[in-house]
Amino acid sequence: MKITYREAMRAALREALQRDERVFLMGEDVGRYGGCYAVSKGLLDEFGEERIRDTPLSESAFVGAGIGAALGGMRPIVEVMTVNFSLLCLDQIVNTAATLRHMSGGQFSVPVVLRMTTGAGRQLAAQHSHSLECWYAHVPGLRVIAPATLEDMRGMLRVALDDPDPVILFEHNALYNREGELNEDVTVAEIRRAAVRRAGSDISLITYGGNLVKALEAAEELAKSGLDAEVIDLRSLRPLDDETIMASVRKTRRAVLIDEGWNSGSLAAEIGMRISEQAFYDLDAPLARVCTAEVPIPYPSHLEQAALPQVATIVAKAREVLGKNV
Amino acid sequence: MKITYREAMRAALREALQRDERVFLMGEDVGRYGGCYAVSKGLLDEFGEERIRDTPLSESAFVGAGIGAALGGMRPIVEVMTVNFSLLCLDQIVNTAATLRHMSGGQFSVPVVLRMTTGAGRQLAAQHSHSLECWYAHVPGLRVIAPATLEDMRGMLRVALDDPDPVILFEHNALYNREGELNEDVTVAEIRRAAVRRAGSDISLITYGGNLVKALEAAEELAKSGLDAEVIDLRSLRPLDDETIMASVRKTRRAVLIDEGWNSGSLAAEIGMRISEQAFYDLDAPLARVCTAEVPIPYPSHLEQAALPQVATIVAKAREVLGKNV
Amino acid sequence: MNDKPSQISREQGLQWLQDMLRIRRMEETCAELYGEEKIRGFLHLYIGEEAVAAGVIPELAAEDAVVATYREHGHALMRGISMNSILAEMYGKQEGCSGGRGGSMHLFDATTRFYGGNAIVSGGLPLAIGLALADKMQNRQRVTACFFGEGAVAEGEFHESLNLAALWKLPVLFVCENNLYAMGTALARSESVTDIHRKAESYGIDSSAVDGMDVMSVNTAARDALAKIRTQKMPVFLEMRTYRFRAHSMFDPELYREKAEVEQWKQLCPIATLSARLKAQQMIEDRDVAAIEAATSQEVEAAVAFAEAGQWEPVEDLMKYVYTESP
Amino acid sequence: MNDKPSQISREQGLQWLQDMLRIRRMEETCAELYGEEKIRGFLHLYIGEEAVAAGVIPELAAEDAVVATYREHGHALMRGISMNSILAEMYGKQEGCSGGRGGSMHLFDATTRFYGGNAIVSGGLPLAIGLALADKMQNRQRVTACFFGEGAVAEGEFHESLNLAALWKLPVLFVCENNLYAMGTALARSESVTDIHRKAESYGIDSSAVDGMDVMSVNTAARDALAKIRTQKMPVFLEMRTYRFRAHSMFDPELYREKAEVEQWKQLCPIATLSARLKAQQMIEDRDVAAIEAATSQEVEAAVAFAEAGQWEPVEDLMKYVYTESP
Ligand SMILES: Cc1ncc(C[n+]2csc(CCOP(=O)(O)OP(=O)(O)O)c2C)c(N)n1
Ligand SMILES: Cc1ncc(C[n+]2csc(CCOP(=O)(O)OP(=O)(O)O)c2C)c(N)n1
Ligand SMILES: [Mg+2]
Ligand SMILES: [Mg+2]
Repeated sequence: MKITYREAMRAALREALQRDERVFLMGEDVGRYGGCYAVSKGLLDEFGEERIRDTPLSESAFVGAGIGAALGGMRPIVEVMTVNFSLLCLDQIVNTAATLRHMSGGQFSVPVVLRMTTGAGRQLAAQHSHSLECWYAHVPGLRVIAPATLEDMRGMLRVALDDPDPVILFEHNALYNREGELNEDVTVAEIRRAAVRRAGSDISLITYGGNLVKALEAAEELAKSGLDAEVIDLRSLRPLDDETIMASVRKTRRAVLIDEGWNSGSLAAEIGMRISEQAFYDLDAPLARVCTAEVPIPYPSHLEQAALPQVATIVAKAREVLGKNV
Repeated sequence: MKITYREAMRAALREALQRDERVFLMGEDVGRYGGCYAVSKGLLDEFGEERIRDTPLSESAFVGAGIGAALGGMRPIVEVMTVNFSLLCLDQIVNTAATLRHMSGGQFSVPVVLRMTTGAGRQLAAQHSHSLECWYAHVPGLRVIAPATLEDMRGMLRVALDDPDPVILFEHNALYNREGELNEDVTVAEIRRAAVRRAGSDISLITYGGNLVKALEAAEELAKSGLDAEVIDLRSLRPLDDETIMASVRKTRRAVLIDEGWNSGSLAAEIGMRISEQAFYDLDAPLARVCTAEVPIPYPSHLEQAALPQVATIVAKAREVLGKNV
Repeated sequence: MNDKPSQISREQGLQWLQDMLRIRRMEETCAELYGEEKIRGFLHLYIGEEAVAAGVIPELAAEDAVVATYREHGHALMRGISMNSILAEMYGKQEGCSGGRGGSMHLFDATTRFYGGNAIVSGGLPLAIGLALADKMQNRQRVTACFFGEGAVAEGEFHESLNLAALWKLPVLFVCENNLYAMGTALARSESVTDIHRKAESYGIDSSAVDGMDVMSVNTAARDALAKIRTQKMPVFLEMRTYRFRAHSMFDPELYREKAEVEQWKQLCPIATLSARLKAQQMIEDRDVAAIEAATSQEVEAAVAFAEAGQWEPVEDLMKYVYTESP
Repeated sequence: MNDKPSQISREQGLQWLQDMLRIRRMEETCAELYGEEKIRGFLHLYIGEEAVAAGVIPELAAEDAVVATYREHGHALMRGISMNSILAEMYGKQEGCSGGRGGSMHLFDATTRFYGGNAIVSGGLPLAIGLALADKMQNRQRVTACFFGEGAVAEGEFHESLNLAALWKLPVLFVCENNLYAMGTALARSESVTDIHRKAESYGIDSSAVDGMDVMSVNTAARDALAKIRTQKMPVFLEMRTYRFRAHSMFDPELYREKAEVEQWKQLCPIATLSARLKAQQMIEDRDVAAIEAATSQEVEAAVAFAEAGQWEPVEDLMKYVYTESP
């Protein structure tokens, strides 16, 4: 069946609301407006105001309320419209959701799911184009996942809701309009393992979320010149699946890490450090990364695109690492 | 002259307030209380309420007010009592302070200095023991510095105030009570270069702030078994001084990165990635890091200390990297 | 709400008509340009709310400051930023008032002290507090006017900022543009007490509600407020009751409000009502309006031409404007 | 402030005396133990404010919930958490109510629905909103009592949370412990309007100020408030006017207030005034108080012994309690 990523997430939300009365969706404009990205469109009519709950612009309070509701026996899905606005509720996420279980000596778990769109590329300029997954992936007590395929967009939410701890689900805004064949046979059973999206022997391209598409295109591009790239989709950003990453690098002996975060302190850096720690002797060449230039995202398309990871830059980096520079 | 780090920072604040009328200190309890860590004690009597400005518990508003006051021609020093509470004002720092110059096409600079204490070790438990320097070091538009020596604690503030852009100054809470000889001859002329605090030839121990002390002790420890460690104090966390880092690693061919942040996504990871990118062929052994265990900081001392970087763990890691395991 | 002022001069009347029409026509053209993909990203139109910016901003002195939101085209124009540089900015051209880096949501101008252009709801309020604090500490008589929507009232920063302004007696003019909706969320669904100016009173701030569809009422309220701020050295809060005729942004299907409600409010169009009143009072004639329309469409055309002719910043300059001195 | 209630029974009087004395004596011992470095980190004493916890918490039903701050020893004790496990927690021992992981600022207890123990000022309010929301959505009749200091009123989260509670009609009892200082910052230096319960009214929340030094007034106000919440399905806000006799924490040199002011307030000691009143009314005699003191000091001694005898969690368990299932 051909559907968009938006429809896949909507179907996941509908299923979650149908199968468990404790589940509800809360956030800015998720109801009457239909969701800032139209993801929850139609759900209000189907499930009503209580379970499709529009909130005031009070990120800290409604995210904290989601945490409290989870403690109170509900299974809240809290939508923080975009990761950009999550800067207003980080205290609740880091100091309450992530710490409560530990501070209470294991007495309280916080089964809340926080959904946020992330990423740039739509000319929304400096305040609306952040990719801060790496920040969240730094915090013990949180799980962080990012769907990159239609099947994960459809299936990850359910597994996240079954998780007894707080889960942050990052949806790249560039994915929603993409359409594809949903493979009904694929059921997402777990969210902690990375996936090999393209097997290859010459170099590992490691990425996640909205940039998987670019990595796969880059791999095809490289194939034209006989370079066989393996593409890894991390899926889980915390915890990271070292096993799958190292297995790939041990095979290809080379890696390029792709991540839409700013270069310094990017998630790519963490992947690279882990490879240096765990697979150093298997490497035949320096590690390389393709991240976002260290500039607040500019509005004009030509500058924004110049700042972001591109298929061409991934290909060039891969060729460089492979010593295949023209 | 023997003074404490606390006195060094107080002297720096006093000097700044004396030499420039536009400078003022603003934050929670900086005035009547004398500062949460007694750093600003006495300044209220000397400079008055207007310039030693106690604020309500409104982190977002008074940090934003500092940014606005900087735009208005002042040179505000805003004290966010601890980095833990900065989670409540990240939006102002990331979406306004760091972006304003860029969004305005270079029309407005934001010469604000934000001081925050950071770090664990005082049994303050999970919500009061964060080290989030790596988060700030990720953001273009910000400068991030961390004094580790008495001279830097005394001298960095002035250079930060002369900087036309926002500067985040991280003070590790474990330093305040330390006493030492202030070398009056050392004048801090710039804040962007790392410093070699101990020259050595066998391995580079790279750290900053509160953990420099531990790294230096570890170096002495290693010296006892004839291992000659070089100790690098980053000083500036953004931008990072690649030149000094690479020069050291090219010489020693081995490195251990020490950082009080949680292991995953730590600043240590960024340093490691840069070394893998820029000095891969100079390395004789895998990189290693000593960071904080991935757990919210527990209250009991034995567990807290077990979670934090220690001299013994640095020594062990260094020996491991040097292939000197007993 | 304070009662309507009685009389104005023909000059004043024509000025307001012209101001509001310039905003209206400029934005109507922006909507078209968005359709042609000349303007990208988010575009938030002020159409229907022109009386607020036109009634308040001309009352500010040159040395005063303005802080606004992503819905700030009208404010920028009223503050004296040229239509040319505003349109060029929306195109993302170098000649734009933010050098093209900001776009529609981030109009800035140092010469008129226009501090943006903030796309974080309520994000501008603390900035206004700081600008006013700097003026107070430097004993300058300047005022900072801070515009924001009623949706911002739910944010913690609104609360923190109002308290600081009142506590520190800062010269801030808070202008809440209450257009009844925050994206698709009606005021009654976001505030337990919808009478917004009452909230300002709970901080001890002089506050009132104003008919934001009537430029004369807006202007009178603004003038009184500014006088109070300058003399009493205290902030003042004005709740402007207005309405957005267009969608929240160009992506908005407007599922959340009735067409009828929109039509009703359109009857209160600030431009139509003012020109009708001026005509009824025999102050102006059709040809006066026609003259303004003509001049305005010329200005808009010229601005579009200017933006079209503008240059793209060279991609080599990508890393500019991050730091004042390169690191 | 609502007027003092007239009569109470001897049993009730003795109960309150005992409750407040248990808090007082336990914390006096905590202060000593801090001096001996048995208790580490931050320690915030409730001494002087006992009437609030003692007057409010016993009125809660077993299924209700409590959210408190880092100054929560008294609340935990009143909620029924054993003095043994509270002291063990302050020692950081496994037998503590949070398994030793939290310490003084993070007392938790699932069985009595005591949700901490939050060291972020105002951080507990959104949590209380969520707990109450869960009850409302599941049609449970439970109430969530949320305690916080007057310093939290300046935080944006206070504003956001009160609005949500009123907007969504949630069963929350907000108890603001106004002890006039936030660390060293006097209320008048942090709020433009110091009459805190008025702020709650600006959200349409039923609100009143109570003499927080008088357990009978506190108790009456709490009982009325809880009845309103349960019947009218609306939040209620109580501003308890009280005072902290000790320093903010053990690090505080108290430069910001006059000794005389502290002494004045000590005259209003909730324990002394209650026992005096009960004696004046011939309800109790010295030996009743003596009996309570004796029992209390026994309980405290036993608790210290329990904490001393407690075990340190093995360091191998460091990574426990981060995730419900290990990642
Ligand atoms: C902190 C934050 N949350 C959410 C958004 C998304 N958003 C953009 S505009 C808007 C509505 C704001 O409404 P209002 O303040 O009334 O201003 P209006 O658009 O009506 O002029 C929202 C929710 C944002 N930009 N910032
Ligand atoms: C968000 C935040 N900012 C600052 C602090 C530091 N701090 C701890 S307690 C306190 C004072 C709080 O006063 P109040 O709310 O009145 O409670 P009280 O201590 O008087 O009971 C401050 C500033 C903190 N813990 N959290
Ligand atoms: Mg609005
Ligand atoms: Mg207090």
